[in-house]
Amino acid sequence: MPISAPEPLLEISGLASGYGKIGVLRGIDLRVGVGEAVALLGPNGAGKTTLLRAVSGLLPRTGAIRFAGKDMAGASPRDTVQAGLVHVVEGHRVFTQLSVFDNLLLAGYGMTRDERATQVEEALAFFPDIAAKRQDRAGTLSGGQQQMLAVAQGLVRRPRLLMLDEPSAGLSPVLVDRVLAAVARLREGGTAVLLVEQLIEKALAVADRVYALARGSIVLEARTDEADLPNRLEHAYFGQDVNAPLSS
Amino acid sequence: MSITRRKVLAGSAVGAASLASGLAAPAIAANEPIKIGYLPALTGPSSSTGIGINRGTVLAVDEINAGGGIDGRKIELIVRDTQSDPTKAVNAVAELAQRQKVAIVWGPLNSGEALAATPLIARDKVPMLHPCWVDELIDVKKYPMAFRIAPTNTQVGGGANYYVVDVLKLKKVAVISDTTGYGTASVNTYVPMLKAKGAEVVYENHVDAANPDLKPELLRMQSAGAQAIMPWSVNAGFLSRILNTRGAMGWDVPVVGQTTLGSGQTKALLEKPENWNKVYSNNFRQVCFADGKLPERAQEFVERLKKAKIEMGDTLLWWIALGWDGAKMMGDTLKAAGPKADDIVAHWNKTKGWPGVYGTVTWTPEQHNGFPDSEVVMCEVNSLKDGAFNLAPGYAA
Amino acid sequence: MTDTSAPAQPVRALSLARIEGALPWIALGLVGLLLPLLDDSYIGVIAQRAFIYWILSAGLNLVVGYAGQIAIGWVSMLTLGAYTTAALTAGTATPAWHPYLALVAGGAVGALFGVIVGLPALRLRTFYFAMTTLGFATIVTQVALAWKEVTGGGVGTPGPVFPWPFDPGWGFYYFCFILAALATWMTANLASSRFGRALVAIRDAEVAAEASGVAKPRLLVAVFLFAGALGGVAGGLFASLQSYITPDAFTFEMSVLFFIAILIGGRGSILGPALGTIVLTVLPEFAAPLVQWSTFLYAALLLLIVLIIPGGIADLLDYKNRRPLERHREIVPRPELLARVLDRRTGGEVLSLANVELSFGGVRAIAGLDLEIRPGEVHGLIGPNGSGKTTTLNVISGYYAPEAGQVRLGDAVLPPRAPHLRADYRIARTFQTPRLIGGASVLDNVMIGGTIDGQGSFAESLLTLPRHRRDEKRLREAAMLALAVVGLDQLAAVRADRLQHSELRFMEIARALMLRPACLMLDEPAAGLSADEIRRLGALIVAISRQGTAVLLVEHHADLIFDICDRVTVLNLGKVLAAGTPAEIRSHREVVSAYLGA
Amino acid sequence: MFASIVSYGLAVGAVYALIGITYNVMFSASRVFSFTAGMLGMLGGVLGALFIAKMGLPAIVGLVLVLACGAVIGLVTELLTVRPVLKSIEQHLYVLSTLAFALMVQQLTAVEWGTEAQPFPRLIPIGPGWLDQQFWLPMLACAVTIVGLELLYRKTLIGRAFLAIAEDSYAARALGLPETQLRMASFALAGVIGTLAGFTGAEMLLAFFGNQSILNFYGFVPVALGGMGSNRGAVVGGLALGLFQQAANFLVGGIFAAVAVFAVFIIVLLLRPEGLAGASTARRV
Repeated sequence: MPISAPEPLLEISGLASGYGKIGVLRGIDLRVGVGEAVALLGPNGAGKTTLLRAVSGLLPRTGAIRFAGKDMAGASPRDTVQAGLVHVVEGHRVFTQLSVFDNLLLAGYGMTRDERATQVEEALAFFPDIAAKRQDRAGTLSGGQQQMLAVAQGLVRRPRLLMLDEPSAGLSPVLVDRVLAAVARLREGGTAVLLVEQLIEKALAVADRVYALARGSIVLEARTDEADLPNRLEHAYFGQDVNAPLSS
Repeated sequence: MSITRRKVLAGSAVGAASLASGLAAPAIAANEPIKIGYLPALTGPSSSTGIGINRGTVLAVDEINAGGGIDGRKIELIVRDTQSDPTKAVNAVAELAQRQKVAIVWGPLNSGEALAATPLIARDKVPMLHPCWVDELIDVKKYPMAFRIAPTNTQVGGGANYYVVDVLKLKKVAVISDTTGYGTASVNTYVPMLKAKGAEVVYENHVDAANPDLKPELLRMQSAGAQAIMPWSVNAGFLSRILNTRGAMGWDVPVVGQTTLGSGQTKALLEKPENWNKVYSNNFRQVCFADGKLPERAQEFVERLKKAKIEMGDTLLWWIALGWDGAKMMGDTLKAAGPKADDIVAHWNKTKGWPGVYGTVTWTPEQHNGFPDSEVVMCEVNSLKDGAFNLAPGYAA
Repeated sequence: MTDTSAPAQPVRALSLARIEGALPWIALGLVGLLLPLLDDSYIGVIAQRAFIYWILSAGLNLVVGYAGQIAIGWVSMLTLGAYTTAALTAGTATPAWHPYLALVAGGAVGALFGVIVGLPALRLRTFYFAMTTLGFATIVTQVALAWKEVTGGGVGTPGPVFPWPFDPGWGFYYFCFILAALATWMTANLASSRFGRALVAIRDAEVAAEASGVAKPRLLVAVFLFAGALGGVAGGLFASLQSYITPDAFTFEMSVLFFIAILIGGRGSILGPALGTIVLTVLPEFAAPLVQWSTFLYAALLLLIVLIIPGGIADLLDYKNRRPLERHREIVPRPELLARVLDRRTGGEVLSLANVELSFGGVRAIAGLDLEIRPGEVHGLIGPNGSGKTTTLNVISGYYAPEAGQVRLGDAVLPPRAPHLRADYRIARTFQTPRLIGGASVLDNVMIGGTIDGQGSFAESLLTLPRHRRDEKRLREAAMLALAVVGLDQLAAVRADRLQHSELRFMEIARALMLRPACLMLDEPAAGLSADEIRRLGALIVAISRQGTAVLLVEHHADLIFDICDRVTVLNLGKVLAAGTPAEIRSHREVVSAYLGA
Repeated sequence: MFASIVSYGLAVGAVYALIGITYNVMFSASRVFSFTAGMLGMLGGVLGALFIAKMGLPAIVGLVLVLACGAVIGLVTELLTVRPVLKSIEQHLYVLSTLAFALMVQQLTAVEWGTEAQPFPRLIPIGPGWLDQQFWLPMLACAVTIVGLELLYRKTLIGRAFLAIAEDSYAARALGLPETQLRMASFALAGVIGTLAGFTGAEMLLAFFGNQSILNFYGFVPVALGGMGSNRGAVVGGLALGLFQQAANFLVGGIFAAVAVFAVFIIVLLLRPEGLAGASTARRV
């Protein structure tokens, strides 16, 4: 770790998780500092989504998770959300039957009425596109708008750390830039971001640091300004370092 | 209740103990209780009849035993609750007849179980006494040991038909039943009888008792010109709906039919008390008020019940009387003829004018239906008092 | 490891287990046979009732316990059989029939209506199906009430009296006993046949069953037919036992009783439900004071079973599967045995996709895909999420019909939307999440894969005719061999849900090998495996392909892909981005950037 | 005659519709079809008669107590029969656990309350005819429930949370919605609606333990026809079923009415398993 690393916000060590009998993650160590943007990269099936789910409590897991100094080992998704660790799940899964506004109100479930009202407006201010459609049913939005709505839902709680799972998936390049620009602005505002992305270059442009995940383990950790990063990533992806010759 | 399985076990334990102590066998037999198999439906659907009859039966057995039993031997009722379930009745018959070796079977009290139980009891050659009305249950060739202590459906329906056609002088009749065995069988039997009497059956149907709305049926009766409704059902909800619908329609037509028309359950389900006016149900002359008085035997019986603190308000007098008669008949028979099956049947075949509270019983070798036609009458249901009714208008006292 | 003979020891253990499994039946049979010596006809009646209920439950057990169809209203079969037998014997509808013939007719009517009631199961969700069976039971009772001329309406009708040799009393007792034994024997035969395994597969792993060539409609119809026939026969006997039947004898409570007996006994067992039926028939006789609470107690028992021991009595009796397994197990595949599993007559054909297109709701999942998977080669299919890999697999497997283009094996065009026909083309596959029958042994799971190679019919299996026995022997040997190939032969008798995840992956491959596949599709077989296991898996896959099988490998482990594939196709946005040898792909800049998301 | 068909048909139909909504409310929160829907309807009548007729409580107190009991029974249903089997929902164990629980309650009622149908007190002494409470009370309850649910879903946050859970429980959980509490609330709400149906329909159907199986089936028919989870479908389906049943009662009479309803039910389901208004679901590979 670089010495200049900011004060840690999320600290994970020895995390393991999976689906039923299928172990997906093993011995994950990962940290995100206060106000830091971290990209989590890796090929398909490496376990990135699983990692986010395990952190937010959507999946059972073992190992240590501390967030803002609190132990989150047995935390439910509700606990993590209330602690300020918000997970925007993959596939812009908004509630299509409800209006845009209602979708955002739900994100503030459990807050006081006034708090909710102000923070929903705040979140909408981030995305003028959808602010104009606040009374429309979320099902009528385009995919990109739905993704923005999903990110906006994540913002309603003014999280200290926002975990975004492939916000660019299925979006046109223009929309991808819009969504990622919002991520950049968030970071400027002091919100830490843990970003799972397929579009490596775009992710690297937003992030301070990067982790690469392959076959359920962290195989690389680096600052985004380090030299030779693309090459090291490629190795991490295609796994030539764990190559063993076969005799057939 | 005086009959539990524990007592049965205790009885056999005593038997075993005395056997072990080497007492002479005849002495044991002389002290052993005489077993009577008893098949009421005490729980489950349509158990109110069983509960009423049970009060009389238990009282009579207790009195017989308190009075020294049958030549020193107690009567022991082996009771098996059939829950109105024929499969339970079939199992129970096998147990009573084969394992308990009962001297007589009293019951089943409901036709549904009796239909299944009767051939089996006959096969096991055990004398059987029952109060079910279905005609087919008595057949001296198929079931030579089965005797009925109550009227048949034909008698019951005949009584109602007589009242409608000959007393009320009405010619256009609507006949309705629920879809149970009892209901459908009744309609099937009574309609031809009505026709034979010269009445015109302008409506005839079976209706699911769960059907909440009977207005279509009554409207049809009305438009067919019915002058009397004859419902055949033991379902109080069904009957009360007929009466309530009749009341709501403001249709002033007499309702003449089954005894349940006058039951407390039916009364409880009436929307207003007036709906019970002009309703005449089957009843039995021996247990009806005539000019405000019960016949002598019944009056005496009521005193007896009061002394024994038997509840009458929530059941019907004739049920308790019937239960009493059944047990009394068996007690008298055992006293006179002993516990051997053939002796019992021979005794019953000679019974003539046996004076029951509920009815006067006469059996012959050719006729095992013992209830006299003349004692099947109709009563005014809204005259219910202490479980008994006034005779319907038109009968000579 | 040069020994190429399949280990025989587990087979011997299995046949020992079969003898052991027969012991409770022998005991029950002896009790049934000797019961008349007590000369207590009360016990006789209760036993007859238990036999009769079991005849119905034995069939229903196949429907509920094996196929997993929640048929709550099966009492309707008893009603139909009882009324048919009674009415024909009494001659209310036709000239009077001989009672034995009428009983056969009762069975036939039961079979017919079993199919009619069962058919909705092919289309309806569980709860809906449960409701339709209930509805049908009500209709039957209503019709029995209404059709007075034949059924006697509410008054009912006398039951048949069977003449010598099975006349009332102990004769009839032995009649019920023999038929119950027969029903047990036939259902046990069926349960241990490929049809029985397929039923359980439909219940627990429907997709895998389809991929193995199980035709669900035909199988379920056969089972409903058989279960209905048993229900009808039980009904005829019931009518005779009752001596007189009325519609009120066939209550919903009775239906629930059959159903609960099976579940208390345990799904997928025969002994368990048989014991359950006996217990539920006999229990009320010992608990007379509790009679009015009996339904309450049954229901409470059911709730307890569901919540605490979903496996039922059978699970409690299954002590063998509670013995601990060895902890550190290693999977050592033996590819050298492959030649004995895969016969070469079936190989040698190319699986090809030509210009296949498919879109979902306006999104093009596959946009003009060409693919050629050659025998003897391992063909890797990679690409980012949403690039269409799984969709491609599902098109080949027949779950989706392509909107344009064709899938061929050799010259034959594969029928779209017919996953259960793929097995006929010797196309086998494994699944991302292993699809297994947890409650069945590993061997049984693997034998599912050979379903289409059975020659014998449903009826032959019921009666264990020679063809059935040959089928079973061949399937068992082939499965043991396939298990030896993947290195799991020592675990053949173990319940599959006790295996580790990695072992399940190899078990799926063994199941796929049972088809002697011309084409084998592996969907992320390395997911969740250790590096060591991945290496062995790689060697096994290569060995399979060298036997002449075309292997399609969808995998995220890039190193495995590049190590063992002869050819790699990279998909992106539903199109082929690149195709070639691993070396070519590895250096293909577009691939790298697509992967890296540049 | 026509008036009789319409008034009774709509009244009975309203009860069926409410039971259908009871199924739906439970289903939306948990993807579970529960056999307890008819049980709640049966209890509404029995408990109402117990509190008001037997114990002599004022009608309004009786109603509140009945609904409170319904809510508690709803909670017990969730805790005892749904939550433990939710993890393995694809095994459909809920069919068995809810059936078992419903049977236990029914049998308890049969033993403690009796197997005879008992009268339900008349609460508002107007009538007879159209103004009779047995006609308009169920319809009123149905209307109140529909309007109430609509207000709940449209105007309150918790109502929207119900909708969210129903649409995508995974996303709702990720958003920090308290799924378990919402599910319990749904079951309590279903308990209230189910007992309300039974309470208002009891003067017509009587306080009778046997109503459970009748309501279970006839309450499910509108759900099957209207599409699961659709309350509007349940109301339309329920009223249509009530009218159809009454018309059949009148036109063909007796037994065949029941057979006709079952036949229509099975035929519609076979032709359109997803219901007349529902959409088909995706496949599972």
